[in-house]
Amino acid sequence: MDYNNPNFVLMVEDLTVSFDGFKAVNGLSFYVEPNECRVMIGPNGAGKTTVLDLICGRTKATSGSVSFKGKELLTMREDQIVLAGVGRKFQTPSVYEDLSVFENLELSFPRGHGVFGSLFFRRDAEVKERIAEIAETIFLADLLDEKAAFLSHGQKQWLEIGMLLIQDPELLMLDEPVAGMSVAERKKTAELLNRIIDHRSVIVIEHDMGFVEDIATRVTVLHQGKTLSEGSMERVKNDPKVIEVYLGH
Amino acid sequence: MQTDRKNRFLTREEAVYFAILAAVVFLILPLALDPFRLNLFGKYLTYAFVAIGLVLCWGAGGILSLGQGVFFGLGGYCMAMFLKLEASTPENTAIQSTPGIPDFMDWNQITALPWWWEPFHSLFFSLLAVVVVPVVFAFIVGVAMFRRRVGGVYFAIITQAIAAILTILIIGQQGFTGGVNGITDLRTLNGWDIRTDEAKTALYFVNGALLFACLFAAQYVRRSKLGRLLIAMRDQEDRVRFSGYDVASFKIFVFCLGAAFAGIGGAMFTLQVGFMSPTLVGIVPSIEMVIFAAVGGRLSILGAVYGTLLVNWAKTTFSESFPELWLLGLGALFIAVVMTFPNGLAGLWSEQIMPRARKLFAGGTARPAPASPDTAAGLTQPRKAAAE
Amino acid sequence: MTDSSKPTMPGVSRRAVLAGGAALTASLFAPKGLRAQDFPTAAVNTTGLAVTDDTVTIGILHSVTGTMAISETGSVQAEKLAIEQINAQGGILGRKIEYIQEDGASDWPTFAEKAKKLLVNDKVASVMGCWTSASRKAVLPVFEQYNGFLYYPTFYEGLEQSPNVIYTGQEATQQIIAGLDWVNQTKGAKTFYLLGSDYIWPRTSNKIARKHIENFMEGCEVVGEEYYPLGHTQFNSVINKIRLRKPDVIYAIVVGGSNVAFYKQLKAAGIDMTEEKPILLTISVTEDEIRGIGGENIEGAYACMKYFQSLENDNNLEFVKAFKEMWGDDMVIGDVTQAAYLGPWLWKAAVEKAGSFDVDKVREASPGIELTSAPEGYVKVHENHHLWSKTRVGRAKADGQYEVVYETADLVEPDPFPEGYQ
Amino acid sequence: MFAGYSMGELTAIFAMQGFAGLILFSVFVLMALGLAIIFGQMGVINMAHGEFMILGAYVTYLVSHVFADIMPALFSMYFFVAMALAFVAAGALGMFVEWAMICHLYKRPLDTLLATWGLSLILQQLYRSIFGAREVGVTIPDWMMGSLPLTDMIEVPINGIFVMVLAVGISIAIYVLMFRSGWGRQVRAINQNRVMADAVGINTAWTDRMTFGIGCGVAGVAGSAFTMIGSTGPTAGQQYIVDTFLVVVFGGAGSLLGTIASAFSISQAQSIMEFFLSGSMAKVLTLLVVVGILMLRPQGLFALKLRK
Repeated sequence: MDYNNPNFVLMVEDLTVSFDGFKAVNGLSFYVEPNECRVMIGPNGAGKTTVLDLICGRTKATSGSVSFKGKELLTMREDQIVLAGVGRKFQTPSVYEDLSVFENLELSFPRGHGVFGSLFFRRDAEVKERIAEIAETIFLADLLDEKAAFLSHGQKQWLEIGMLLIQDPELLMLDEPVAGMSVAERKKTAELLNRIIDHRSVIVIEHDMGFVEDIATRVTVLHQGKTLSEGSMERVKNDPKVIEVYLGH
Repeated sequence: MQTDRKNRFLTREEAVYFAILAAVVFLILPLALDPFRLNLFGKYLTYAFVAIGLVLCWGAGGILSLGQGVFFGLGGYCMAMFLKLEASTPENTAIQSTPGIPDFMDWNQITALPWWWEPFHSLFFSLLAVVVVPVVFAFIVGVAMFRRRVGGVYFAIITQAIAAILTILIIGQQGFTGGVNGITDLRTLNGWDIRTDEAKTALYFVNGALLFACLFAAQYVRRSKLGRLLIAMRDQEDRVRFSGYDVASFKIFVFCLGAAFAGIGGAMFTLQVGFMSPTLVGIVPSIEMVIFAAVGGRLSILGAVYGTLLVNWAKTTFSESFPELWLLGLGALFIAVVMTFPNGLAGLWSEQIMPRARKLFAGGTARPAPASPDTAAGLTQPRKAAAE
Repeated sequence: MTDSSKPTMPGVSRRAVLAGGAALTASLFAPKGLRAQDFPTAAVNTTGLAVTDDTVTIGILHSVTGTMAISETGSVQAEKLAIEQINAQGGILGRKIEYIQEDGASDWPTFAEKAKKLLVNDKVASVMGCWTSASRKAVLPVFEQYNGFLYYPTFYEGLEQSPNVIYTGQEATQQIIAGLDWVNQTKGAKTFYLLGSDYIWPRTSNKIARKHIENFMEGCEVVGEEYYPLGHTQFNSVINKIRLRKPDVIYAIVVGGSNVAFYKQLKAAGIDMTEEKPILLTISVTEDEIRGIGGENIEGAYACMKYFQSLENDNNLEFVKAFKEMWGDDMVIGDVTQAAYLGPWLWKAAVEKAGSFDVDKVREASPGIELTSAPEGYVKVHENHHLWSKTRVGRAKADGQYEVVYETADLVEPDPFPEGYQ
Repeated sequence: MFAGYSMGELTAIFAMQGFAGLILFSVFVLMALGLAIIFGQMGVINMAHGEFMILGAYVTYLVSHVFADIMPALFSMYFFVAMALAFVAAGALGMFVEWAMICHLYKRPLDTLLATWGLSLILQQLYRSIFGAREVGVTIPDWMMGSLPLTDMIEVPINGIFVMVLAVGISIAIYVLMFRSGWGRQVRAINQNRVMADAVGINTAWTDRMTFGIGCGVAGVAGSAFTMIGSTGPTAGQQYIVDTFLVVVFGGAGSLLGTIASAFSISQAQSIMEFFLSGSMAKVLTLLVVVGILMLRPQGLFALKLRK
């Protein structure tokens, strides 16, 4: 990898966070290129989710730097980070259960994000068309008026992915997108993810190795808050350090 | 597929409900009640302003403020200051050592009007202040709290403490505020005697009109994307944040809006009752106002109005007949509402009464109404059957 | 006119008749046996008040619930006693008094609301009511607007004189000046520490006290003045400040629950009031309050007011007996309770003098009304609607009663707008 | 302000003022401990906390009468019996309330606030109906009133010492109960993960009931002790609510140590300001500072930084 490449979408450097002395992420650095699909793997407690939390501002870093297209994210609020073009999907599906699928998508539509913008937001043709288009993509076109509370687990995951898509982020972060899905749903999701990771950079946390091999451009293995190994799937799989962590004890 | 997804200001059902309330406020009550009782209901309706604000903040936004009395009081005091200055002409106050200042200042050896009272000689300024002062105060509190992500229980307790602080302050600074007595003996508004029955009736209608203005404003907010965001925030605050919204600014907005409503209510209270006192600022009235909203239904703005009317009417009636039992009744009512009907009267209506009524009228063919917590004033859009 | 207008009182309990029989008989303008038919309703009631051929309705407006219920209960009891006694004697102008009681619920808007209800809906001929200044201020505009007539029982700060109110308690100067002079002259006290709950009555009273001490008492000075929020319960800091200043007199106007905390902590801090180092002089603790404080905690303190339950005159002995018969042996009677008791009697005297229930006529008749039968002794209504009354100093005993140690020689003139004290 | 006083006098005054601060601290600790257990460990906001305290005070009042009537010889010792009974009475009422009301509301913390407010209204009216609207005077045994002269000038109120000893004793008892007993482990386990605690066989319903009962019982003991320094009336409990909540929140919910530290800082601030300012202003300033700090540091003084 060319570390001097000025075109990195995301540059994470020396990122550290400590919870009462416990360093969940410890001096981590990695770089994401445009259109790259980066998969993070690692044993439980390796700090994978924490890394995503740090990037999107949910957890405040103790030190280090996260630069997205030249902007320092660590000093920005969550919503500013999102508006800058970073989308995040959580591990457990989080959609607005009291609202309909249509409204869920509408709230993510990238317009009228200020107080008065949303107060005077109009649901015009553009909005409706875009929502219809996304709904088609996420297999929910027929359920637009259904309350999100009535969706199945898999459908909620798709809805959340749809909410991300409508934002059209440049960097998409997905935390275990196929966890808890049935085999059929998993297949459909993989198909969906393959479609949406085109034309943008993606960071995925995933355990399902088959799935990882399918989508990953590059893999980062985290262990105890640090990078254990990084590179193509092939290389990582054969890295003795990785083998030791996963199998050695 | 194309369902009707119009985002109308009022659905047909809601329009009917608004019309019913309008009929109650503008026709039934004025025709059925003598001026004295009408004035009482006018007073109750001033609390409804606060209850509407609470529905927005608490029901929709999940922000429970136990200090709404502060804003009610600020609005009321702004109005009272104007009226007091008008009542304190040098002729009226000739027996004072310093004529021309409010009587309570004179009793406290204050010999000149404090500078911050001066602008309240102007009616325009005072009317502006009725809204602006509570809003500014709410803004400061809101920025301090919501930017720091203080929420839920903590917010409730801190607002309660603020109510306590303000009460002690008003009582302690009696030379400037009238102390525990409040600002009393208010007489005229720009020369118009507000104490006559005719004036009180007129004020009742003004009050009603303002209430509807606030109701419509609240309805607009709920219908807007901002309204849906509030619900979204109440349930999934983090998700909203990661959809690119600055959650704090929305909370601040709705808190300020609630404060503005409360301020208007307070000013109308002063006009209709003829005085303002710190007992309306403190913890107890603030919590009572939450009771009104809870009984009416914390999700329904119209329910809040009915709840306010009902609880106050019951309070007056009960305390006339069985003063000892009143507190027991109020306490029991409150527990019952929280335990069994968390959505209050409005919930009872839309969950219990309406579905049954529909069934009755439509025979067995009617589709059971969705268990939406509120159709009475549509927190969520009434769901249409999904096409196909 | 009907039979029931005769002075035999149907519906009055035996107890009440007994009480009435034992009660005061003589009021100058209350000859016995006035008969209703001598006073046709149309003549005695020209303004549409709630007066029938055999009844007249008045209002009682106090807090039965809320924080003030503690204080106002005694007033309600005294007023009901007076009403029963008057009825047992044949009522007013041959008419039995009926009352409508409303609860102000310790809430000033409620007071205003209920006052309006009593005047507008119930058309009561007069109202016995209110306790705190705030409640009186809240109802005052209502009484003035609808021309009602209020008998207000509490000692208060003065600075008020409404044509629609008779103040049966003392205004501040009556209560304060005599006591200060007494403690200065008989105890040689020179330095004073003023202390109060934070609201208008203690503040205004202390202001008058300070002016009197500084301007009218030679060589005397105020060494501290301090206010605590209503309901405050921690007084150790102020007790330390008092130790630091070493005043001759602690002048305390603490009210409500704070009272209890204040005296208990004072005693616990080793300030023994029986030793008079310093002297404690209060104008806010009646026998009622001592019940909450506990006599042993306030023993030795001096209170300055116009009435103590222990007054030994025939009027008072009868009054105390009747009160206990009606409300129970464990009742105590404080200054305000007695003042509340005067209300119905003063009104009766004024109505009978005027020969009418009309508020305007009663008002006109009121100044100059005398009661020789008052438990506190002789009182007289001043032009300014307050009462001429004697001021007394009592010393608290462990049993919760006061021992009267001083009494002004003459009636003290009420002066609600005192010159030189503003 | 201090001109004309000897060094000795000033020292004495400051010593006593320091002691006054400690008494206030103990009062705050007693008020807040029960609430800290209920709010901190269970997340329930008990607005009727003050009324539970007053229940303890009324129990003390009743016990004092029973002793005075039946066994006057033992009167000087009745206070200990009264405190024990106050604990039992308030605890039993607390458990009943938990069973009837609170346990249905665990998922709605703000609603417990509203429901317990309703409860407080009911309790106030019951007290008023049973004991009358007036304050009752609780006779305190003579040995507990009065003061202990330490030097010529320094006198220490005995009831203050009693309150301090009680505060320390109850704090230790609660510490042992919460952090050194199996039961305390269960309570903390439930606080951290209710579902999991249930799954590993902790009887969560019963533990909740006990926790609530103990919290209320401690409030009852506090109320009993406060008969020495405050008033006992139907509405006296309301005076305590704001202060109590602020102490607990300021300390950081869930942390007993935090509650104690916050009681200490608030009481010292208030007591020092009371000495130099008027009482009302001292109160306003203390509350303002506390609210201000809470706005800057909403999690309170002591709260764990957790990995979300």
